[in-house]
Amino acid sequence: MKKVLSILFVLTLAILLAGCKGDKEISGSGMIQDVNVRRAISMAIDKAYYTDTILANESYPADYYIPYNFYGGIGDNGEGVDFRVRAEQVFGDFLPFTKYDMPAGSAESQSPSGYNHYNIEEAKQLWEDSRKRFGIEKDETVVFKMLVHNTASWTSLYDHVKAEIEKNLTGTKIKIISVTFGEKLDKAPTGDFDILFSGWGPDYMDPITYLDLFVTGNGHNNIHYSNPEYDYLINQAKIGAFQGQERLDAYVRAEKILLQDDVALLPIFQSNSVGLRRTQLQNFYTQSVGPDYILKWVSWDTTDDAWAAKEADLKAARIDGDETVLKLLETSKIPDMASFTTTDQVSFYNLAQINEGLMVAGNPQSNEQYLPGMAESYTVSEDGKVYTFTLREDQPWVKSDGTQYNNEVVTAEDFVFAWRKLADPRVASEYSYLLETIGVKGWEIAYEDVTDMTDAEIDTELAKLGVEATGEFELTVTLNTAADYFLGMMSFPSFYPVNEAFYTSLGEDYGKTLTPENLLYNGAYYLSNWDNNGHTLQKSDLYWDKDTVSIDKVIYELVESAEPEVQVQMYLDGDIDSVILRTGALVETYGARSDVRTTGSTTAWYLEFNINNH
Amino acid sequence: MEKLLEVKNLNVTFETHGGTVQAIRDVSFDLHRGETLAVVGESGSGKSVMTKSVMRLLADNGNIKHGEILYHYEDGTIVDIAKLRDGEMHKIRGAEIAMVFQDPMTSLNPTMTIGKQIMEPIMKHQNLSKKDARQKAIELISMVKIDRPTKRMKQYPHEFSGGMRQRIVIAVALACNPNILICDEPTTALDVTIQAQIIDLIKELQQQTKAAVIFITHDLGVVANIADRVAVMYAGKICEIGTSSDVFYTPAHPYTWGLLASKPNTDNLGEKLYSIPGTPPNLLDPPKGDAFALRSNYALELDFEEQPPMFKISDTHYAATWLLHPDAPKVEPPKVVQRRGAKKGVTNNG
Amino acid sequence: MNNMKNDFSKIKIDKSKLKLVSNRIEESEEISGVSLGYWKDSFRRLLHNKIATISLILIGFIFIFSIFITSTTPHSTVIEPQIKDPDTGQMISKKSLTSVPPRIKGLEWLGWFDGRVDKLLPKIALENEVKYPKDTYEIVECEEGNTGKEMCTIDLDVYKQNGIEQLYFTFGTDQLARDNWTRVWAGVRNSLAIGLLAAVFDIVMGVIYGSICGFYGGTKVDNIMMRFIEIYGSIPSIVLLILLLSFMDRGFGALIIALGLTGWIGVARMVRAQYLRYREHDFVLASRTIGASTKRLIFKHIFPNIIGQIVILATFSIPAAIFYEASLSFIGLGLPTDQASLGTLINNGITQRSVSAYLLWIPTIVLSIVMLAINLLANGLRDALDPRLRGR
Amino acid sequence: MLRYVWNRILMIFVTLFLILTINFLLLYLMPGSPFQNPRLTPSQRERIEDKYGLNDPVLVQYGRYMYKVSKLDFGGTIATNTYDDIFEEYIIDRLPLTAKIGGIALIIGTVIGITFGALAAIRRNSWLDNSVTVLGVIGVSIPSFVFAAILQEVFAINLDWLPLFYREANPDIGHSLKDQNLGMIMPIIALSVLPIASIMRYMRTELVEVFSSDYILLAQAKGLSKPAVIFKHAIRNALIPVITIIGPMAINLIAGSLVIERFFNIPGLSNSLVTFTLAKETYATLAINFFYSFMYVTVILIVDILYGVIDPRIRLASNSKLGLIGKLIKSIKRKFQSDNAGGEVNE
Repeated sequence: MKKVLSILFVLTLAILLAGCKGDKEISGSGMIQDVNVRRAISMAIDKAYYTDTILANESYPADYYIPYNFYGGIGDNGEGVDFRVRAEQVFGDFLPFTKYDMPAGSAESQSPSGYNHYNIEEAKQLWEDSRKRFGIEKDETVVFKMLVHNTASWTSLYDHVKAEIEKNLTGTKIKIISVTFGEKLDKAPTGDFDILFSGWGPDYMDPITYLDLFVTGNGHNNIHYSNPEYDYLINQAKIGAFQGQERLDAYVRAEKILLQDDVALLPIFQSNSVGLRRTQLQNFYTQSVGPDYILKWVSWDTTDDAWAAKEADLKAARIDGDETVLKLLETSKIPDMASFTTTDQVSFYNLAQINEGLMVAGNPQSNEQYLPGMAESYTVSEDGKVYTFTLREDQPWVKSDGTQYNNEVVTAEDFVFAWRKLADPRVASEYSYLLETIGVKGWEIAYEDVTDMTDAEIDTELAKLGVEATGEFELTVTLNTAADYFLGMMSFPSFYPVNEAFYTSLGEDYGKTLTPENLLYNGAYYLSNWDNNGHTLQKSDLYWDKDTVSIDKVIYELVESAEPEVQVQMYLDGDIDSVILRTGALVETYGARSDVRTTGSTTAWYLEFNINNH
Repeated sequence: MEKLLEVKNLNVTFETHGGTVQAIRDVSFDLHRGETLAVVGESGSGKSVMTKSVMRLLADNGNIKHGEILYHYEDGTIVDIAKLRDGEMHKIRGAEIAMVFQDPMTSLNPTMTIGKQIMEPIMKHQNLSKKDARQKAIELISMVKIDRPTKRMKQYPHEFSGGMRQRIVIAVALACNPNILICDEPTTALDVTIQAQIIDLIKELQQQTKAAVIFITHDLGVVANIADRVAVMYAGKICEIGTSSDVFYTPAHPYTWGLLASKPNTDNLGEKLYSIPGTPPNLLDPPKGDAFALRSNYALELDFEEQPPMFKISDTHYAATWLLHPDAPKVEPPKVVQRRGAKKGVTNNG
Repeated sequence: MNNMKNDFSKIKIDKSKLKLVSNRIEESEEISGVSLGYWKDSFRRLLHNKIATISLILIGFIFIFSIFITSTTPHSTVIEPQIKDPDTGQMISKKSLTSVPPRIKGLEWLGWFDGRVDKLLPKIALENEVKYPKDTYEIVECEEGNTGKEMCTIDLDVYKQNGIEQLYFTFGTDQLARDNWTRVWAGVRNSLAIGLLAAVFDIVMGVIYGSICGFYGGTKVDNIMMRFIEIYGSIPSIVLLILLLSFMDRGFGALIIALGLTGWIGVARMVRAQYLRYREHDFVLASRTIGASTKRLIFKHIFPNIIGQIVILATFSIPAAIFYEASLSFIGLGLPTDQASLGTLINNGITQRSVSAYLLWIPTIVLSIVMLAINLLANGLRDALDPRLRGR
Repeated sequence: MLRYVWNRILMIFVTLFLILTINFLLLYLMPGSPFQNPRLTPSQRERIEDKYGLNDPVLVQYGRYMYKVSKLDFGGTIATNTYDDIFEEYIIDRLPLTAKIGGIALIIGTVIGITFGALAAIRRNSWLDNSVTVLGVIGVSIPSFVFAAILQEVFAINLDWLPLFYREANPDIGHSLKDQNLGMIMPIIALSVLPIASIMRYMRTELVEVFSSDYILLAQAKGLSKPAVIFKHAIRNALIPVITIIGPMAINLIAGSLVIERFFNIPGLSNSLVTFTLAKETYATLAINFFYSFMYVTVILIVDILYGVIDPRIRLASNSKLGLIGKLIKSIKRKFQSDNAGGEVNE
């Protein structure tokens, strides 16, 4: 028996040894402080391989932080200017930019614009020099800790980054610390990492939504990046010191400081997606900011030519008599539908269909970012700090059966009530920071410690918020600073109106999910059915712009954790009308079909270097 | 006396990982109505295998290689149990031949009431209604001297003591008045006081039912008490068979001598007890000659080469040892055995 | 029998041999007393079980082979192979090595390891001769697809398409251009190591806990300890796992401890039951009467009797741990993907199954073989170590 | 008997209380916050956590929670506005389906497992026995998600006989009741593989052991036919140990298999358990945990009682683990025995 045990023991030991053989390992947290080390790492990663071969979904390999197709500031002719185009004009030493017509995988797709371009030779040189400078012995391996979240779809990226760095920079090891998304958020502020994987999608149409993160002391600045010049540029832009072109150029400079001078970030790619979508769907385009689609503008091409031979039966299913139906897939549940507390993309998306703010996102076919929604018209004061909105007088509040609620229509008071809820420290809305972002007068109340205040005192404070009903249908908003993106933000769900009487009748249950009765609707659609299998949006006949709305019924089927292949199969079976091809394998299989659509996005994915590592 | 069972040249083997074990080698004997045949021998000598072959209850890997087991029905028909089909065998088991097992703690089904277990063979073999079978079972319980039989019917084995369980097993065995009762070491697992009670019970019931009893034991004391005839088994063979007095007072086989000498009794009081040296042979590869020769103090050279045949000593007494050959050297059995024989007043006729 | 007569004339024997000889007891002891030790006997019986023997050899082979393979190809489990083109001396681009199907020299005729895949493409895609050069595929069939386009199934030689005809990847490569062969073996090694170590952890914890419970069986100590087990056992193991993983860096060590922490209860229960059984046995009472210490009683008297049971349980808990790890990988809580395990490989294979089916089937088959072998060995061990079956 | 059950039920309450306490502490110790929005700055998060009392001392939180539980309010989700009372709105809602799928899988597993296990034991070493052994080993050797993948590939994608995954009947989306029932087939098959394999193996082993016992020999010696021996004597005795594994298996199946739930989109509990735990939704996790533990202890009680029904030896047996209760039962048992002891002969 002893023999058997000892054999087992030796074998186990053997495996362990085989598993973790290797050189002396030293922590890389000191080295990561060095800008050249960071630059070496930045140049060592073949981003195009990831976007073109692994994802194969026409995402752009990025050497930049602020994405393409993101319009910021005002150009010379008064219109929005693509940030990257301007960046090229300012720092003209970039490669020529060809954007959409560049074929995936071609030489041109190798990061046309940006800093620290993929260059193995230079990376190796920088790394060897740094090793010498730090006095690293030949047999020593430098270990960098990379903190990531364990979402299945990202593991390829982590493995790729790890492989690239370890291959190109000899004597390095990337230790992947894979935690859940929630844990990552907790772990990141502790600074126990060398490299952190992050992504950021814009909240509003201004580059500041990206750049603000790395201002000294920002809550999201996990790497404790601090550069006085950078801070100066951003803070000045925030208070409106720069206007128009000047402001855009300030941002371009700030990005260059962040990426080129300090190498605080290692951009990986700007994500796009390739999907299958019925060719007959029209105006089904994603927006760069805010909810993915605005269903209000979507329609079926009902002409017979549009339905190819084999999809004729689909037409019968989608256009049944007078009713047109759209079927879509939802992969995660809606967590909360109270517009002033919710935080989640799915919730925002659905709120954008069933409720409407002062502004509404424009038809993607046109060039308009936003159009008047609940506000019929507005005026701006000369200094750009006071907005006066004139509301529509005929938009009823709709119940989940499609009828009007208590004969009530949307009034200015509904907006005031909602905004005060957003700012109310007792509600503690996670999205109250948006009030600061747009710079509403008196936003500070949202962050105040109110434990010692009475309810009445808080209410008095809230009344000082810069939003006022100056008439039944007139809303006045007073801002601290003038911001270009203010109007665009008015289409964001956090600023949607809420009917006070209805809210009071429900209390905490307002916006509770799975119960369409706990919401009032003023948008193009209302929720007619909502359970664990999904939900149905029904066209609202009481909507002011109902003639624009083309699709009568939108059915969302909820399939949590559906495998990418299963999702595609659902599309092929005719269960849904649009699907995203989530793996390179799927893109390769289905990418050449005629119903393939590429959708851009302005989400940037990057690695952060822990500069202020102790 | 009416012959009930005739076993002729029975050979039983077991297939094991190690090879074929020859558990029973060329065994022959017969059994008459009303008599008690005791089979004695060390553990592993094949006693139990022999009786299980008679019941055809061998384990899956055991089979009757050749030989006959002839059962004589009361109407005179004779069947060969060794070749009987399963269906016919079911009719013999329990009804004609019944069996009592060694360990009463395990031989009753723990999840079935006592009554049901007794009624089972009655209903199977005697076509009685449930009510009559119940009545019969109650009678049987009182017959094996357990009181309050009606109440006992509803109880489970675990509520009974070992002795009581063995009584129940006997009641089950006797339920259909079998002609042959095989008792496979029925008292080994019991206390001494209860042993006596059980043996008395078997004796008493045998007199009542006139059944023939095959009584397997390694306890010679029990044998003297109960047996009409005794068969001594060693290494899968019967080495000596005869009436009780034949075997006890004029044993002829050296193994029987050893057995008798190693048993304490009034004859060898105060002496150092004899013990047979060595261990029984491995039946995977049984020795060529007399299996006992290796351990015997009286071994002849021939014993290692030739199997001794069954020598007839008297009409009732047979033994398989070359010592009985007229040309063999005369040997003296151990003193204890001699003294025993002298007590009886008969000398060993060697 | 009655008709037997002592007809001595018929018995033909060498009468000279009818003489007394001294007994040969030593010989009798020798012949009949081929007594084997428990382990020897068990081992002998195990070897008699053909299936178990084959399994044992197979596991041993896989084990040694996996260690050998992974230790001779350094880092290949993490980094894709860097291969120089023998003709040009240039590095072959990573892209040419991505998702290459299996190909084995000499086995191409089998149809499985020939480096070719069937692909369904729209006919127009074939017009792109840069991606699909004419000589790299054969058209199997073309038909009208459901979008009204003509779709063709082609039999594509990926090695030729990628210009790496001189190379052979036994199990192909994955979507990150990593060699599947080394990854599968690394997966086998890691999975086996996880299974073994988790089993060791189970056994150590379980035996210690179970022994204490069993030895103090029926007393307050036992009572409290069993209560604890009951409560501990009723907490879903997945919650314990998540909790534990949230305190530790995800990886090999954490996983083993996590698996071990949830698996020892069965062992502890069994050990306790066995102790209670043996505690009352005469030999334990006997050694108690001669004043054996508690420690001695546990380790010298009782423990050897239950070790067979423990070995069986341990053998069964190895596949259980491998199985569990695989399931955890499926829900994203297993090993990080850069450390391959059979679970992570299969999980990756599931996402790639439409294009690279081999990435799913190869690790699945390997896992099934390993699990089958261990289970069959465990079955064999159970039979071999069963004292009731001794000598059969 | 009644008293025994009553005592056991009391004990269950004590156990459940301890389980809840330990679980609460464990989850409290787990790092992280239910508020996981990346856009939250630490100070904002602290403010929200304060609102929900998550930064109170552990004892205060524990007391508050226990007070709520004592009123049978298990709390709801914190970060999402979906469930006020997770037990009422979630568990009760989801249980019937998982119980149905798990129950059918268990029944299939038990019936097939016992039948084939018994057949294998009866026809030992036949081709049937060998194939049962091999299938049994294969059944426990291949992970369930591989089975699920194979089933989906073959029956849903290639043959198109069955729906890809489970969908509730919903005329609004266009799924009929037939779709719903067809959708249950694959998960049931995938779920029942493990019970079939393990029950089959277990049944075979137990029956083989029973066959070698003396009372089977006695039953044969009574002249009972083979079927009578098997059905009247062997099966019942072999079933006793089989029940011990069916009990925990039933919990696992009814609780649902995580992997199968994910694969076939079954709105079950175990998937949510993982989701809630990872999201640090403490109350929701605790409620499901509590529910599992409740099932666990109840099923064990049922198994014990069932045990008594099948095995008369344990009908009133004491449980040494139970201490005080054990003593009580022992005394009851003694009383019971002395009632019958009157006529016992001096044995």
